[in-house]
Amino acid sequence: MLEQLPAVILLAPLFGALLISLFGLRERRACFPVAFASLLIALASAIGAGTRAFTGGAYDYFIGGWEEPLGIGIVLRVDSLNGLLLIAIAVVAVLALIFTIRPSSEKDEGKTAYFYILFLLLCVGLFGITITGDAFNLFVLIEVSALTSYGLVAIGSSRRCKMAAFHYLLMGTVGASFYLLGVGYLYLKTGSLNIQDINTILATNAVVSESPGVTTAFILILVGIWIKMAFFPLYGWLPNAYSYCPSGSACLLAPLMTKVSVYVMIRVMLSIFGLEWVFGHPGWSDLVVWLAVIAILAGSIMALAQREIKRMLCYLIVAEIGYMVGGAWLNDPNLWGLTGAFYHILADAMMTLCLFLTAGIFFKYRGISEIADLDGIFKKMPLTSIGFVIGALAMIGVPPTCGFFSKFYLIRGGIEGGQWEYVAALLISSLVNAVLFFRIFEIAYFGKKPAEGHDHEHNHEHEHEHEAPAQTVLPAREAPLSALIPLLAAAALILLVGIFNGQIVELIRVAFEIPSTVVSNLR
Amino acid sequence: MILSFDIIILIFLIVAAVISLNVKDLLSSAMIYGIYGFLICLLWAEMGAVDVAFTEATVGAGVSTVLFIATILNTRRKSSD
Amino acid sequence: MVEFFLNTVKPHFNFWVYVILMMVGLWSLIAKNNLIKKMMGLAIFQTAIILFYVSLGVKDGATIPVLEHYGDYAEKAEPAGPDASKPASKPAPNPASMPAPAASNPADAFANPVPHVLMLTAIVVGVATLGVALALCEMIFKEFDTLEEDELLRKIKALHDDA
Amino acid sequence: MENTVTSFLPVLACLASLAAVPLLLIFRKEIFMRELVTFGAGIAKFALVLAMLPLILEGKVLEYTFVNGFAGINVPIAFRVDGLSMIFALVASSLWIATSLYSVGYMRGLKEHAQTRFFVFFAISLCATLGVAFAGNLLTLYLFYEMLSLATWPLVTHHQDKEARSGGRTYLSYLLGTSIGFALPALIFTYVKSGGDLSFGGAAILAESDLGYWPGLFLLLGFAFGFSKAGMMPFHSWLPGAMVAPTPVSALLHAVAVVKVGVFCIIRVVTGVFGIDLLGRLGINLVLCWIAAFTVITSSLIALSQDNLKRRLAFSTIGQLSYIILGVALLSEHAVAGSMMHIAMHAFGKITLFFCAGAIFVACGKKYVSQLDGLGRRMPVTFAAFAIGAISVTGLPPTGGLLSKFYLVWGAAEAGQIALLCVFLVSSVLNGAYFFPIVYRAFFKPTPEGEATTGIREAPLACVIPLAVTAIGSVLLFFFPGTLLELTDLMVGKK
Amino acid sequence: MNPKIFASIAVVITGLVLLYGVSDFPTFGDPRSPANSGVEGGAPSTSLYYINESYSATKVPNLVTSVLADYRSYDTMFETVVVFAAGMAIFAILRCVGKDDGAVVAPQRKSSIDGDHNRIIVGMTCRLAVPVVQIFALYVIAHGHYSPGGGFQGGVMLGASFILIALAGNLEDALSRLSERSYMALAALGILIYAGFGVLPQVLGKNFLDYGALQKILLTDGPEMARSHSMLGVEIGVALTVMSIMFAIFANLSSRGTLKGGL
Repeated sequence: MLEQLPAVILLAPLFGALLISLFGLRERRACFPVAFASLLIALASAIGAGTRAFTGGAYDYFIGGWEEPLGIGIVLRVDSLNGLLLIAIAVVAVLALIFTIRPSSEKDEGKTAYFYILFLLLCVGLFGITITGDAFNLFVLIEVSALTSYGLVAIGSSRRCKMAAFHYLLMGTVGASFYLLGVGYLYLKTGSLNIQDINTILATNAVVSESPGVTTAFILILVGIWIKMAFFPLYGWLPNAYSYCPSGSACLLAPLMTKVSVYVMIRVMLSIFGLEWVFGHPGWSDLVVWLAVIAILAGSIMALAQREIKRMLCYLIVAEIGYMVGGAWLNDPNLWGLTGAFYHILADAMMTLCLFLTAGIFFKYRGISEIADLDGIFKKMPLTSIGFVIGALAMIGVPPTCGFFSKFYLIRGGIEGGQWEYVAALLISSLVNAVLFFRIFEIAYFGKKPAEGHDHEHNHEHEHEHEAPAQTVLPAREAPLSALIPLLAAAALILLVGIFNGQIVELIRVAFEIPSTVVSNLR
Repeated sequence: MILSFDIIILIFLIVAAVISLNVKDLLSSAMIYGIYGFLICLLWAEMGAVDVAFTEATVGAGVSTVLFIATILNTRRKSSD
Repeated sequence: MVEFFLNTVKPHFNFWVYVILMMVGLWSLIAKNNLIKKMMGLAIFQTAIILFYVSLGVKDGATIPVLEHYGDYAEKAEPAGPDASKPASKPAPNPASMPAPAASNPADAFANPVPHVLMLTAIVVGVATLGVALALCEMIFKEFDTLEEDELLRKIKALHDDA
Repeated sequence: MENTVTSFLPVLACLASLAAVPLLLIFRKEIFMRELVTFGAGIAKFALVLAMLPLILEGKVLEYTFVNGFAGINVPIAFRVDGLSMIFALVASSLWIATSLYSVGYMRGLKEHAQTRFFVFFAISLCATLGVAFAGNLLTLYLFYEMLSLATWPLVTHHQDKEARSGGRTYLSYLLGTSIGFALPALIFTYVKSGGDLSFGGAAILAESDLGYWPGLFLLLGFAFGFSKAGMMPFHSWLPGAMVAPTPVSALLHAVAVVKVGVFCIIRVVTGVFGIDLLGRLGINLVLCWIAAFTVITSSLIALSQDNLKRRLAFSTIGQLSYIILGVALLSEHAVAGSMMHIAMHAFGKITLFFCAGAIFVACGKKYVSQLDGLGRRMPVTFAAFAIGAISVTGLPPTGGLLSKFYLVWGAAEAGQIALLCVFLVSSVLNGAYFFPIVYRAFFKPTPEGEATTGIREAPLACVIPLAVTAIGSVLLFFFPGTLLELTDLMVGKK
Repeated sequence: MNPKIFASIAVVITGLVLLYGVSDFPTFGDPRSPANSGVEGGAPSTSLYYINESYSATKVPNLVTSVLADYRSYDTMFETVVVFAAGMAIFAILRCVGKDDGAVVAPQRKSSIDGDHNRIIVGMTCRLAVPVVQIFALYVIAHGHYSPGGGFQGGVMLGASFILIALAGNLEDALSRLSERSYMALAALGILIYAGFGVLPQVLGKNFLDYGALQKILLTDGPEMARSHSMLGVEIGVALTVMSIMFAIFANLSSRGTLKGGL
């Protein structure tokens, strides 16, 4: 039964969605348990499949038993890269699902069932993208995830989310179409759709791999994925889409969609075209890294200009995408940049989840959407604030959170690749993050109108003497458990991913087939 | 596959596409889009892709045109371009 | 001009047309002001891609990929014919029955089915996207009472200023 | 390398104050219990540090390593105790006890709000301080350094008013900005340069690396400005800004813990990362020397013009810190020893001064030098202690300040830097110039008429005792510097 | 920036890139192109394998059907899921459950094809046409093995027959024949059938969608016929989902999600 796990990962949420659509419309209270159970099954099987890959190396699962010749059927391939990502997706999905137990005011009651169906189908799509080993199947699953995410964005009742969803749809469809076109070019030149097969053909047959068709295919695929992941010049749809959609959707979309697209890019560079081929073209690396630098700076600066929490986070996502794309393209012989980029996928998924959960909590239970309204929130919601602070520190990159280590690897890649502009951009953006979040901390810690100068502090807030300590715990005014559990779990995960980065990075390096030099040797 | 036939249909295709995109009346442009769909289905039948032609005839030309019309009748028929 | 057409364009005529169609779709997708026009552009864009794929699978003088008279074909192709005794759950391709590409390859009698399969999927995906987009259009019209993008942006900006 | 002993003591000493946090939260209502817990933690910490002393004096080095801490970047969380860290740890942990006593008196005297938060973050920052002191490699150092910056922010902004807000903003923007902007890249560059090794044990990290002049210079300045807690110009202005904090915070953190963490980091970098030989070979230490010298003179001059007592002390602190950096940058044996000593000497002297400033504020709410006329006759103990502290910081007998300054000057002569020697002397004169007028005013000037002379007496006992103790301490350091000298000799003799 | 200028620039750039790629394409219709027969010196492409081997493996003459529903059936399943997801997204966007805001509902037209004599001709034609269409759709589904056609085409035609009813009469006529509850159920049921054909082999210890394992259940001789039969079942599942979703999309679009009045 264990060898069936790769299929089970996808099937569990799929059946969950079908069950909900069969019974959920009538029995609304049945929706959540079904979704939760199916996602738990998916998580368990993801962990199972992942551990098998971690211990035994990459392995294939042939759909329909069509094994050879390679590429007649569709194959699911699990290696330690997407093993890690599968687990991360499942964890994030479960946490985000817990957050949606309480139907928030912004989601129409009658649409609960549809919401959960779309939620599960989106998980199906993301799992499928991560696990598949077939270039065209990747497109189909991208469409599954894309259509569901349009629905999840537009399900909100805010007036602007429909327009945002429409733009998202246009951009997303164009991106997917470019990807499809690129796959078509590849198929034209190689006559195969299987990723390994294409890779071997490109590696062995120089005539094909040198031809303009393959180059065009690569460019098309890359541009398509960049549109999907909102890389710098093509990021226009993201802020509206993520900031106007209901919090429940945002907590699933924001951490996962863009990250999975980054994973697709890494997979294309690594497994379809091969790094030698990609970095064999002089100048590409520098070009993309410069784009990434612009992306990072632009994202950070625009984030500074925002007044709403969610929009600020969205622009931060744009900057983070710059981190990952630039890191993946760093011209570093030891691939530390690529390592850092993939590690940052996991880390950023956790950070974004944590921050969007807090933003959702502030909006859902306090109706706060503007930064300025957060005054004194540290006293009002201490536990939520703890989660928020941890997420923010991870964004800034303070050790021992995972943000610090991803920055560490990325900067190391930049230094070893000799691309200093990237290093500088990374540092500047982390400084900007520090400014951003400490501005919020100030507001949240001081409150709006501070007392005037502490000269007369003899009479200064005397009544706080016994009240202030008592305010450190106020369960009455704190967010409910359904929101706190995922938040604190995400915060804990940020720390765990940071502290155990050694093991994670070793797994990543194994997937890159590079002798892992990260084992700690003490002098 | 007959090349001349092929070329003729392709040219018609471009013409139909350009017209359907430039008619100001959305309803008629939707109808021309239907024509475009049937042309392309003809093209595929001629290229030997019968299944694709069949699907295009039902889905592309049939249902999408109907969906366009349904939307247009529910919203507004005139368009600025 | 003429020989340019004959040498460069004619052998790739479909591909040229697909590029042109795609550009038409892309242009109207970006430049058109009306959302429904944008969607039409998107649909044409997708059909262009489908045209590209289908053109891949075309073989000169090939018939549709349905093995009508499999018997005759089999005698031409493989004298042994399809023997059912072969464990077909995992059909190993024995090289004898799979001749290397040669002029007299009987497989050339049939068009390449793979692009057709892929494009069936693509068409259905396209119509699904179209449906969602049109639904969004209706909701947008319900909210803002227009489908012209510039007006929409203006109204949204006004909305933002009120808030 | 030298004989090392694996011991869990440093970790315990580091975590002792952290263990107090939950207790503090539990007893947030019972004020007495809360303060008892603070004392307990402080004494336990000091005891643990003392327990390590004999081993160190035998020339051993305590080490403890969490193997898979940060295995990912080949650098574990490592603790390592040698003479230098011992000096620093002794000073910090002993002064914490005094400070907690003082802060009890101070906070009660002023009826401050949110005292639990105050004590909690105080304990956390002490933990971070010892963590820096015992850090076994550069990454651990950086980790605790950041932790300290973040943990002291709530203390600096304790009053939560406009002034505190702006002060805290400067504080964090300077500290975080420099540490992320300069120290982190310098750290990673070192990491790449040294092939993934950051540990302090044994030879210096970059000792046998092929570092050119300019890269070396940039790296050194990156560290020196990155650890801007050391308050070297032009990154000094957070320190006066942070004086909005309650006086105990200024006293312990901004005269002892935080700023000394900065110079400690720089000493670590000079000795542990570059190594004396490399710096001497490249000759980049002179750049550091001159920046430090500039800071010394300028800050002293600025201090002269300050009327706010705490601000004057703050600028004096900036100058004294650069003394230490200057001494280390001279690279001569006695200069290094002198700067290590100066950490302790200046700590005792300066904390005395801050305590006095706080005591004056508690007693009569005066903050400006010009208001102090004739106060000395009403608050004799406080101002006597103030005088001792001033003497010690200026470097006159009979206080410990003399020893360290003597060593520094000796080292300067040893290094043949006569100009820098003059810098020491001139700045000493300036120190005297901005301290003794205060003492003079307090004791010998008549009280300005029209001022309420009644009701002004000594601050509460809890304030007076600590400052007396520290004043006596700085005198004792002059007569019994034995342990200190041994520790410094350990460090210097090691090279 | 003026969208037209921007569009022109983007279009020109993209077009140049594409033509650059086109420049070294194999001649149109070349049987030796890599897509049709594999790269030179490499293994023959999968399409040759399908043409040569698929009949003996699946006993289905229509290559497209066999590839679609067996070799690449995983794709097809998710394609059905795409349709399903699109339907769900549209309901989530449009469907206003319970409360119907009167502003949206079009005025109820007095035109039903059942027992309404105002539009007798349209009604009668529709009543005659719909069964024919549906019969033909069933034929298309069932005969997909031997001739062009299959689940998608048949399903769309079935859906179109209901759309025809809705167009000729009004939406209630169609909904009285295929109500909301039933099309939701049918849509889910279709994918359940498909996935069921995939999961059964797993239960029997084979891989997902390995129809060959079903010969015990389907009582066929040899796995080939099992594959053939399972493909029929899978196509039926696809047809169910596509039919209900297509009709549902039209119903929601034409009535702005109120399922009242319609066009």
